[in-house]
Amino acid sequence: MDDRFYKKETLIKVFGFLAVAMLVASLWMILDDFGREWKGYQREFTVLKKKKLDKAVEDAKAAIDAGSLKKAQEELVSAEGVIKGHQKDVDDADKAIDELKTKEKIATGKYQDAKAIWDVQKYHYEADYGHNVAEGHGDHLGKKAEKALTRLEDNWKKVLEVRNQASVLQMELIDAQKKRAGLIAARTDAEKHLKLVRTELDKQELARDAEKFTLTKLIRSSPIIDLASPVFRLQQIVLPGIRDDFYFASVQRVDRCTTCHLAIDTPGFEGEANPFKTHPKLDLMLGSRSPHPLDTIGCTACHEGRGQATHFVRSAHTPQNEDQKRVWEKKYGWREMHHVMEKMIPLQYTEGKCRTCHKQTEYVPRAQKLDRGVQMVKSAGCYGCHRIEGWDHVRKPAPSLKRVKGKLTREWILKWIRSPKSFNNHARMPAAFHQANITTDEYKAYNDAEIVALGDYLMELSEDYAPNHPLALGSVEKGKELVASIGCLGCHQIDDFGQTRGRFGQAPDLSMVGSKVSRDWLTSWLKDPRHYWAATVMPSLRLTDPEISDIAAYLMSKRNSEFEGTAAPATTEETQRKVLRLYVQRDPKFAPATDEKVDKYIGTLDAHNLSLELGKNSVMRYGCFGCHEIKGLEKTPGIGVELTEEGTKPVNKLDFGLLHFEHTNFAWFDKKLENTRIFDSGQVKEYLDLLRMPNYEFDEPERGSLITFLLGQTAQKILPPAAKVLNAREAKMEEGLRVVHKYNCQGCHIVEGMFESLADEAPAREEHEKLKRLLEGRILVHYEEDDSLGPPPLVTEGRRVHPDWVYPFLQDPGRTPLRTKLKVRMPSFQMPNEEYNQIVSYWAHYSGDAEYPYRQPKAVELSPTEMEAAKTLFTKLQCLNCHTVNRNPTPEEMEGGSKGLAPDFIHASKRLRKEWVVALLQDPNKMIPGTRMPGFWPDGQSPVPDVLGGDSKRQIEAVAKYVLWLGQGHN
Amino acid sequence: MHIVELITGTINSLCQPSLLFTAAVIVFFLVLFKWRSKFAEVRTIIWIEVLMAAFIAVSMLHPTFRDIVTKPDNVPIVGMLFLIAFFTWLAVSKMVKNDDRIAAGQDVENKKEAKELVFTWPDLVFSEFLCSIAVWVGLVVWSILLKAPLEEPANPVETPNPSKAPWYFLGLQEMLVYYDPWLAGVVFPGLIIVGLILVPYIDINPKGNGYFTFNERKFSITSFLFGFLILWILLIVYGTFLRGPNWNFFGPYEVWDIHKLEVLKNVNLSEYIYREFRLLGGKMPENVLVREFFGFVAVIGYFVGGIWLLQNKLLKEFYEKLGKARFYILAFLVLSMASLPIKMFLRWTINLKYIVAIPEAFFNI
Amino acid sequence: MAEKKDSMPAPIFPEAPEGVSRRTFLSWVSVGWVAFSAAMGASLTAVGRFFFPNITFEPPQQFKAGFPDEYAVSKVDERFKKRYGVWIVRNERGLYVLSTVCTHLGCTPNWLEAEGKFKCPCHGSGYYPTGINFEGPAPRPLERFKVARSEDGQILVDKTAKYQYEKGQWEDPAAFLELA
Amino acid sequence: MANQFIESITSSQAWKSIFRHGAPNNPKNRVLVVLMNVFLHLHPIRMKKSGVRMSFTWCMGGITFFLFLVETITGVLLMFYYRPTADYAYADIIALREHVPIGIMREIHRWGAHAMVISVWLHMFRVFLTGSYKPPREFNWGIGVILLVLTLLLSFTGYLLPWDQLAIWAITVGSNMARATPFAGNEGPGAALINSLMGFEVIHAGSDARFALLAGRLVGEATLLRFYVLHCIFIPLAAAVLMAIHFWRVRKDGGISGPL
Repeated sequence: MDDRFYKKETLIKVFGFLAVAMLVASLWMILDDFGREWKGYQREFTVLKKKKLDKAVEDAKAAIDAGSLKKAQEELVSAEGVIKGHQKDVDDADKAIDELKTKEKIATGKYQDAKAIWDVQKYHYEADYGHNVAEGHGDHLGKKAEKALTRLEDNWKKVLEVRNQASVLQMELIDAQKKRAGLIAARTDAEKHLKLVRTELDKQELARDAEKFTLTKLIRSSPIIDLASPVFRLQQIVLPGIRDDFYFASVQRVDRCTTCHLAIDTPGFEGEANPFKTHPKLDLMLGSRSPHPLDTIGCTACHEGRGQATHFVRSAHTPQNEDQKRVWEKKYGWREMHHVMEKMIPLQYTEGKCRTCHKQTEYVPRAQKLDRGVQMVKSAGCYGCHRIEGWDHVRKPAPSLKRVKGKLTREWILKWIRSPKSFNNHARMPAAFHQANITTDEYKAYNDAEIVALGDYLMELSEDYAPNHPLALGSVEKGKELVASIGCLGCHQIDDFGQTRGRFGQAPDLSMVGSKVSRDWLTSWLKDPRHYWAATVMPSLRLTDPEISDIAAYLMSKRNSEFEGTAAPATTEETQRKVLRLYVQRDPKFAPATDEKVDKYIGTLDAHNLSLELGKNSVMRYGCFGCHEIKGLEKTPGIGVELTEEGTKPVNKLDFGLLHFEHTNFAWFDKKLENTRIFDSGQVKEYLDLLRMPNYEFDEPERGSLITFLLGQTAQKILPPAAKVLNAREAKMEEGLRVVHKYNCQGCHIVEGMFESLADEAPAREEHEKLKRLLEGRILVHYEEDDSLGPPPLVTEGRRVHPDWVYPFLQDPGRTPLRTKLKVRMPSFQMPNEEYNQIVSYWAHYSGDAEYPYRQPKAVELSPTEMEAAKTLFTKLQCLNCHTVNRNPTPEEMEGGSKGLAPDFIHASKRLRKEWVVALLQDPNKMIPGTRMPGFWPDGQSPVPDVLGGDSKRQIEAVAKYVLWLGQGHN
Repeated sequence: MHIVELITGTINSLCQPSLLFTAAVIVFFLVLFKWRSKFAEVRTIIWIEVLMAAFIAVSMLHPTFRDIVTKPDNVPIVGMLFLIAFFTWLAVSKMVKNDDRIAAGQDVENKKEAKELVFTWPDLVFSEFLCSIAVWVGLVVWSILLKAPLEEPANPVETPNPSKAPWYFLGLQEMLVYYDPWLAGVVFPGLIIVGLILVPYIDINPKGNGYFTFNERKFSITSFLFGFLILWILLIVYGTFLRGPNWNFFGPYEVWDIHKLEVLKNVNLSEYIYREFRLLGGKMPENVLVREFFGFVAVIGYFVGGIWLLQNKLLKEFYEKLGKARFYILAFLVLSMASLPIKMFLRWTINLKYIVAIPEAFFNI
Repeated sequence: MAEKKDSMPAPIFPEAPEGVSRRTFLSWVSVGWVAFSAAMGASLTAVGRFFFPNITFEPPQQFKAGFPDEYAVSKVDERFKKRYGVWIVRNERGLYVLSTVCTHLGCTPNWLEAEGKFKCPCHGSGYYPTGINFEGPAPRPLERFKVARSEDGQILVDKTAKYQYEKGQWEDPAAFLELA
Repeated sequence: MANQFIESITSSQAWKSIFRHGAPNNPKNRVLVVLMNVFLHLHPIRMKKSGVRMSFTWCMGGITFFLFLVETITGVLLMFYYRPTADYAYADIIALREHVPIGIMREIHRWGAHAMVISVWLHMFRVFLTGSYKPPREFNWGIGVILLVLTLLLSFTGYLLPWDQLAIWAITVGSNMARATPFAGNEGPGAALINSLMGFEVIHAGSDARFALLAGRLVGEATLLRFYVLHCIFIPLAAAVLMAIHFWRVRKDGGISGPL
């Protein structure tokens, strides 16, 4: 007994203890696995849902009319009574049905057996002889086959016989059932009525009862057993079109967000707190009828975050701001998930992700922030220095400097480069010099030296340019009036008329232009912009010389005296030599750059050449050619970092310098865009190592738009159906829209389809209202009192005009003046032919015109009756109060009446389509929202009952034909 | 031409489950009990193997036969048939030899050897080594000559017709024709496994341990061979070679036509009773237990009656030797095994579908 | 006794040592073994649970098809034809779900509203709205799928369960959703 | 010269540390070779002559074990080229045929598997007919039956891995039967009873025996992985353990059976 090493009882006690510990650990393991965070949310949600369901039941109860409920109940009671009266008949009927059912079943069974046997016989016959018949030897099959066929036919007769027996019984059964139904019809009806009254209540009660908590539900959801039918279960959406890039493989994206965001696509939870809130834009997102249903788009396609995660923190939620962050840290124990690459995008930038799928369109419908960002990128010219895929062939955003000598003075250029904002607060050009990272006097002097050199270099490179249309200045007052009305404000802004468009509009702010250009250059430019710069998008407004004089007088009066008063930056030859020395020391051509070699080279340069050499180096360093056309550097790629996949660039590749703040890409973008040189702060750097991105001083909303844009530039691969692929029609429309945007048509016109989903066929009227809300900064602001005096809305255009008419019209609108009274003038754009076609095709495709481009105007013929009726109506309806026929209205007519507001009928035949004219006459406001044209046939009622029997349809037809007939040159 | 068609047609119809299976059972018992010593002769196996080879070789001329037999996964089954035939013969011939010796009062074969010892190295180890080389050579040659199959990529939507389980389970799949999956796919395989494990505990016959003999263990050998050769191998042959689209029967020379129809008018026992014999005027009772009452009676009756019969008549001396527990387990297993051919015959003769039919609860027997 | 003890193999349960009351000793042993078995049992159960994934990546075989009142009586509803391959047919008594796979060669028939039949474009098989074949080469009626009411009152279609007419399975209560 | 060379090797310390005895050409060394070798010592040192006789044993057990080794080696080699995912599996099988050196490994593996099924059946056939399951070998027979089942399961799980139509439909049909498992399959008797007793769907297509086997309601990618693990790790390991017991018991139960 004593040969044991350990004491027995100790061993046993330790065993007992360890076994219990093992049991506890095992149970703990199971419970730990069981208790998941998301289950808490689901439990919470059931409570919330129950409240809603209870309320729905109450509401449904309240909605029931007590009277009709009582009536229905009474009806049921009386029906029961009636049926009780002939209960015996009902019982008899039941019995009969029972018997018939049995008989019918047997008979049907017999038929099925017979049929089954016959089918087999038929198969064998066909298998044995069928191929012979098929090959055309049907006549020589022999006796055996004939016999088989006869037998088959005989059997078929027998099959039919049993089938008939079954059918007879089926018929009898149906009759018996009908008879029984008749006997209890009163009750059936009463039940139906009662049910009808209670429909909503029953539905709601059913829904409520399904949510009731029961013991079974508890059992179902308990550990281990929950493998079968748990009440709380993970939800997931598999997104076949979206793949996560895990470097070695791309993996199907899975979103489990709906495990907690339980009501995200269910209306009715809009007012709840997250995670139970309904998505705020169900019509656009997640709704089953929206263009982005939940099961194809999921959540992370737009919001990012780790969709696979089932935990608040691990799913990489990102707070919108510091406040939210603090709340989350407290409430959810939120912390940043450093190793999650796909962190959620803060809500304010979500729109950027639209771009991931909508790659083919320039603007994304309804993504206003993103679209604003796109517009900023375009206008601020980010793509000039930073390559962005898809932007490679966009024209340079700034004016050409190839003839700058003829437009600007050297002094102005130097001052402007030093600080564009000091000239005009609304200047688009960013400042490259004297920024936050130029801190020492030495570097400031270097900056000035470079500015002077740049000016010298640009002047040196510039071709000579002589203005071709010098004119004396006219009246400032008249000029101002002209500028206000003729259409300049469609693209430009001037302080006198409000500067709502900010810095990043289509064309420069002209508030200070008098201090910038010379009179002669300006008059020549107004006469024909292309004379100075062939590639400009500025159109000709076909101004007369007096108009030019007046406008020039007005514009030359817009000056910035403060700017004029400041001295231009100056430098010394010595400083320039110093700066050039820095450049040359780094020039690979001089490597290895000994002092002697560099000095020798610099020593050979005289003052002028020194400045030019330095200018050349500066242009290359600051990348001026990214935005401006500079001789010899037209094709040089921009100097910036490529931004195509900037949104998915790892944060550790962004240089945070010595600054400490949130390590996210959007925070970095924000800092960078606010002050492009900020990351130099605190660092000791050589002059040429300093950051050089020019500073736009973007304000907060502008930064927000740009960050939204940048976050949408991702490397993500999205496939259909998640990715938007334009169909042929949409692609054509996109082409047209790009031209529209290029020439800024929307600056003056309301262009249908512009901001809406491309496929959306919203009624013109609604669209008009929507577009009006987007008027900010457009020319129409200046016609607020009366839309109809401004540029016409371009709606229903595709159904309205013949392509063959539009094309020459766009080429030279001056040739066919439509509404002579309007002051605003349709410019001549002198676009390439292809672009005209694209605009016309845009309208055609927008309206779904199947015949484009083969539509030709047809000559119309009127019958004598129609002609007479049309003429009468024309007089009675006073059409010619506003319209004219093949003549310009006299000045008197223009003065007093409305003549000249409406188009001349001479254009009608070539221009308009009959169907459209008919539709216009029926309801003018529907076809041209806001038009002055009255509707003469409201609701199909004719105001002239004595013509054509008062038939409005025929009257409209006659008038429409007559209008077109007038356009064929008749009078 | 006509002659060929006549022959192929005849073989096709002779291969029908009802005919071929019945024939196989009859031949099985005849060989085992009547022609055993004839079968044990060397020339018998030579003839059998040659005839089998000749049959297959000649049949290869027929395209349908060739297509099915040369499917890569079917080739091993053909090979297996030759092996099974050979080893069955080998076993039987050794049994006959030993039985003769026992009858003559001699020792069984190798008895003396069993008392002599020999070193494992090298006799056993080396012969195992040689055997391995032979198998390896065979395997490599086989692999060179016959490529492993690879069909279209997996497509969960497109169901091939017929869809077949791996060949070694086709016996079970063939059973599905006669029994529901819970029996054919779960209970019977389970019984086979359990039954096999129990064999040494039921078979307490001390004779025949370590040598081939038939006379000393007629019952165990007969039941094992019946189960293995008829209910396992033969059904695999059916499932592999003779079942086509919709699991319809196709003769060896019959084209697998998906439109082939077989008379499907199988009737449940309850339907027989209520429909054919018009019990209760042809109306089926609503209560399934009442409706299937006769079925339950039949099943229980089969087992109770069967056990009684075995106990008192057929295997009386077994009952006495084995004792109650062993005997009842044995009887249950034997009756279960016999239920398969019995159900098959019932299907062929009276189109019986289910004895107990409660599809609502997936309980069909 | 003592002699016997020596000859016996070591027992699995160690004996009580001298001085410890048999009861305490036994209770330690029994607590130990009971807890150990329970722990093993729990762990094995957990391992068993491991084999039932909480989520699968299979295409959904079950789907909700809205509320019954969305379906007009004696109309064939085609809204799920493309996505799930079913027609939902409502008659006076209730509704059933038909497979869109032709029983002939697996093409997808068209529903011809005007003629009130399904017609297969491949080889012309025709089916009544009930799914029963009446023309063309189709060997048997269309299959029906399991249909039930979900907890919230919606129609729940389960494509994993098929019902074939010729096997008498249409009489199965799950093949037809009774709507009183 | 040559002898000297051999001598110098066999007398070296390294050689002697590995081979503790001389060539097995005398009784002493023949004992030692079996005794000292971890693999060979599953064999007895001496055995009955009748057990060596091939016409009695048919060597089917040995062949089965040899085929198991072949399957293990070729299988492990195949694992270097095969990825058990729906994306790759089929393509990897094509690769074995098209460009993998000695891609015939797949054929050897597949035909070896078929051969193993047949040889294990024949082994059982022989063992039964010679009554070798009789005492004292009852337990080992039981192990053998389980090994036979494992062999079939090994073959069955491997059948899915090529991920072609043949594979998934064979597994679909083969595993359909699990659906009908009484009380554990959703189409088996008893499931409805359990469900009605519990008041909710305990056994349904997403919780029954087949689901646990396939990791899904249908044969899918999860099944592929599950079968892969079963095929490569789980069943071979179980079989290896049982084989060790099986062989050990052959020796301990008195060697290969023979007339007493």
